[in-house]
Amino acid sequence: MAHVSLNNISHAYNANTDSETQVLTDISLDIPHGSAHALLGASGTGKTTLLKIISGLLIPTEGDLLVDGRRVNTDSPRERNIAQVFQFPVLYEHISVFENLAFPLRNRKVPLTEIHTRVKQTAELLEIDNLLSGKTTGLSIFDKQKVSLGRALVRNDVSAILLDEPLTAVEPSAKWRLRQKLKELQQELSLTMIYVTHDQLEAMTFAEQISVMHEGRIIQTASPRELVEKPQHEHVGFFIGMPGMNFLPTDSTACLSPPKGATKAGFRPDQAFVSTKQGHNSLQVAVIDQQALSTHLGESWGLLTCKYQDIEIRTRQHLNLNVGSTAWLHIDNPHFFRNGWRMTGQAEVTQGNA
Amino acid sequence: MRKRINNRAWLMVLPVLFLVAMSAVIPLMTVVNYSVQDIFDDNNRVYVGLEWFIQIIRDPELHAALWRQILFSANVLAIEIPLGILIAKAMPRRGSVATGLLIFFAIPLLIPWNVVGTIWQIFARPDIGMAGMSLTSLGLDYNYTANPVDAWFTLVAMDVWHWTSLVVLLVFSGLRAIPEAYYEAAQIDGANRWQMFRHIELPRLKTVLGIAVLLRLMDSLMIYTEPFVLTGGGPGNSTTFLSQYLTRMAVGQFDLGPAAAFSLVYFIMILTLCWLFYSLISPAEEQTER
Amino acid sequence: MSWMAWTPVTAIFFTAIILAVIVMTLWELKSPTVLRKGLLWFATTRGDRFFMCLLGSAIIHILWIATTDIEPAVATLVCLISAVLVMRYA
Amino acid sequence: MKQSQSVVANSVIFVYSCYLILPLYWLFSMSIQSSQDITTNAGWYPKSPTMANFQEIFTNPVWYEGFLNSLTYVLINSTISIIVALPAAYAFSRYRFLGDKHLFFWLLSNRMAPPAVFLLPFFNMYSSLGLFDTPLAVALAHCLFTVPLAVWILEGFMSSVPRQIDELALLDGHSFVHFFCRIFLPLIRAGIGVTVFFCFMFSWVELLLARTLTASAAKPIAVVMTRTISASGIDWGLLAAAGVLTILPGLVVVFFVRNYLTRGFALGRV
Repeated sequence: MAHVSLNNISHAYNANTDSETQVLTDISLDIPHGSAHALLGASGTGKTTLLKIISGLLIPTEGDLLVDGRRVNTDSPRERNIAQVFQFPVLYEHISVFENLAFPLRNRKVPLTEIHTRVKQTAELLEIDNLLSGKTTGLSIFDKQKVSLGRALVRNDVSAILLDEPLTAVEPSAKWRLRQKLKELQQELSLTMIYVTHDQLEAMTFAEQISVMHEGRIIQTASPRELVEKPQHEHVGFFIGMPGMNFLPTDSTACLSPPKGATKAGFRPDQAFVSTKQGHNSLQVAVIDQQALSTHLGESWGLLTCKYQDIEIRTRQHLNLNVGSTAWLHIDNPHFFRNGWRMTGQAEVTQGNA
Repeated sequence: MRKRINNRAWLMVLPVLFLVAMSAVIPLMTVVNYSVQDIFDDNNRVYVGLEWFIQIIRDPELHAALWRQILFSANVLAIEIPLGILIAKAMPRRGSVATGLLIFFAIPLLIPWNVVGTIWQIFARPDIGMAGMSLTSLGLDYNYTANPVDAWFTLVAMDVWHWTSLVVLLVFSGLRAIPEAYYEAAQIDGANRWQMFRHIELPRLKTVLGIAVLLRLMDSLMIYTEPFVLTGGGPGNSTTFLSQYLTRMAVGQFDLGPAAAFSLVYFIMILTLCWLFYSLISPAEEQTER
Repeated sequence: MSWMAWTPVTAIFFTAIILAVIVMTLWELKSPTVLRKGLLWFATTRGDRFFMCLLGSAIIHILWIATTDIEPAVATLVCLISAVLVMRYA
Repeated sequence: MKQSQSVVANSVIFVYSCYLILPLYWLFSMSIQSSQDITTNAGWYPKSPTMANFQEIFTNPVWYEGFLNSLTYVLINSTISIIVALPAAYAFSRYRFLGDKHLFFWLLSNRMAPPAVFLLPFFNMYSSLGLFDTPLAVALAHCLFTVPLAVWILEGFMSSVPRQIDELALLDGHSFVHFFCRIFLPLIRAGIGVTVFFCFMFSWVELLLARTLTASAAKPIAVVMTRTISASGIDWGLLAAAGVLTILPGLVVVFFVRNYLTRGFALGRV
């Protein structure tokens, strides 16, 4: 396993032509040995392109890719020793599971006896040793993905394993089992894994560090907890959390005493509550919906949706108000954002310092 | 998901059945009837048993035609299938260039077969043909109407010209159906070009290649019109294939009985070959769920 | 229909085949066939084996005529035996 | 490495293209020369181009009627093939029924039958039906191989439409006929296009049956062409001009289905 770092990587398709399209801008990332890292973002934000650059299927137009400090920009995928698991199981259907697992080893001219022991070991690790002699057709997608994962694990020299939304095609009931297995293996073997997903729950349960991507940039890299508590960018706040962060423009909420230059105030559903009492810096809102999530001692807890001017706001609280009534919204220590980026205290977070 | 069993589906197949019965079963029965009789006219025919079959099956001229036929089909398949794969692999996978090439390559397939013969007749003649004139001016003694070897070469060149495109189109569409991720996975697994072809493309092309071989095998075994126009089966009998022989017998000499017996033997041969091939390529697919 | 040039022998021949097909159909309706892997390299149904018998008989006759002068009726006998074997073991 | 590979690829395409185009170029070049020029003054390009051959074809009824006859039976054939093949293909793609696989192979085996086998019975059958020398006879005879092909291709396309669509539509209360015509057919229109292309192709290029089943009135263009041999030898220019014209309909059809062509091939299964 190895330490993967990306320094100021940018990529454009059809570079230096009229139809040049920039897909990645100034990506810097440091993934230490043995860590589980997630790339999180909606589709079309350049996650897969970034993965291809790491695996060597694409050569970035700018920047450096270092594996253990060695620049590998132009190395072929074969030379990089990186493995990948795809969205849909990619297997060689005409050969047995055993041969599928042995394929990367055979390509690297590993001696036959070693191939046998390594394949055996890997299969036991993944609990697919009973499938080895059979063909890959007819396996469930869950098993197929395990075999694809096995193709990555079978190489002991692999520097990192890339996972491109590996749970997409798996049957819903098996999703958590596979995720569990992945996490288990990652920790047990201290593998460097880079996991691409658009599902924040997957990312948060899997990774130690998460990079949130938006429009070809990484807008924040942090631990799951930090992402929730200190979103560096409006988009992170909005994207992470169920539901996401609420935003109010500062020009109509002077009562929150925003710092100079702030354009928006953001707060999570549990950073605010609505009640019938007016506080000293509360906002008047109309309650429009209540959604109960649990009941405790006869009181319902859940999500409350209210409307301030035209903006819908959700809070997580006791549901003791009537839908349609007017009430007061109390906000506890909101974050302030300027041009999208969060302001820390009075100082503004500088761009790219994520 | 399994298909539902529903024997009423037969009703939907009935029109096809009726039409094909009209154009295949009744004629085939008629051929069987002809094959056991000596027919002079409608009301004057004699039952001769298996006489025609014995005569036909032991006919040395027919044996010669059969060997020529086998040699020709083998020749043509051995050239067209690899060549078709090569060209399909060389084509750009997408874009307007690919579409343009496809239309262009499809042209020979859409030319009436006798016109194909005519084109090659015009093209290869030593006096007025481009190829013929070029070969002659290079000092080669080329004349496909007089020299059997030249005729054979011309015929194979013509068939390759005519039919390779079919293989190209089939293989190309098969290649295009392979998801990009397979190539990426193989690259990451460290496979080289040959291994990618061997382990990704070839297995996924199995079905289309099967169809290509089957179609080319059937059609080359039935070849009639093109050699009829180009060489007329000559010089001598050097390019007389089974269909030529049959047509000459049936239409030329009006030997209904022997022609019918020959037809049946011919049909059974092709049927057996195709059935063997069909059962070789289809069983794996039968049970796979999609 | 005179152009079809029927003879009693061929009429019997086709009637026999049609009857056989009908019998096969009824048998199938009564007890549906199971895909079975026998001596051949692929699994066959009862209908497949029946088809192989017919085609095989034709080929045996052709080869018989091509190679020997013995009465073709003997070939028919060989066909019947091989048909039973195919139906049973293929 | 990538660069050198594409040079090899491009040269393969280039060589093959030349191989395809040269005979066609020669045909075209011949078609705009007079017979006299061809036999006495042959060269790499036409020295005194003339449209006389084409003029002859467009003004002589034997020639242009040949064209019309061919187009007529091709159209009749395509129509019949599509109409009968649609329900059959649907049955094969959606249901299992007694003997379905054998039926399918039997249909295919008709595609394998050498047309020469059927010459005599066809001749006698259509004569006794009074259809001899009509386009309908040729169209019906060509159904022998176009119908199995149409069933085969359409079955492939239909199988790629998920079966849930049928069930949903029927649950929504559409009648089967309404569902089939209004919902299902539009879904597979690409397949229908490709099928028409193949029916057209095989019917248009066939000569043997067409020649046997026609005498004078319904004589197709391909047959007219075989009769350019007169006492003074073959009129090469005229033959070439007719050849050029027979290529055009095919080009028109392939142009219309160009985007579906590869899909049609990919879905066709044995």
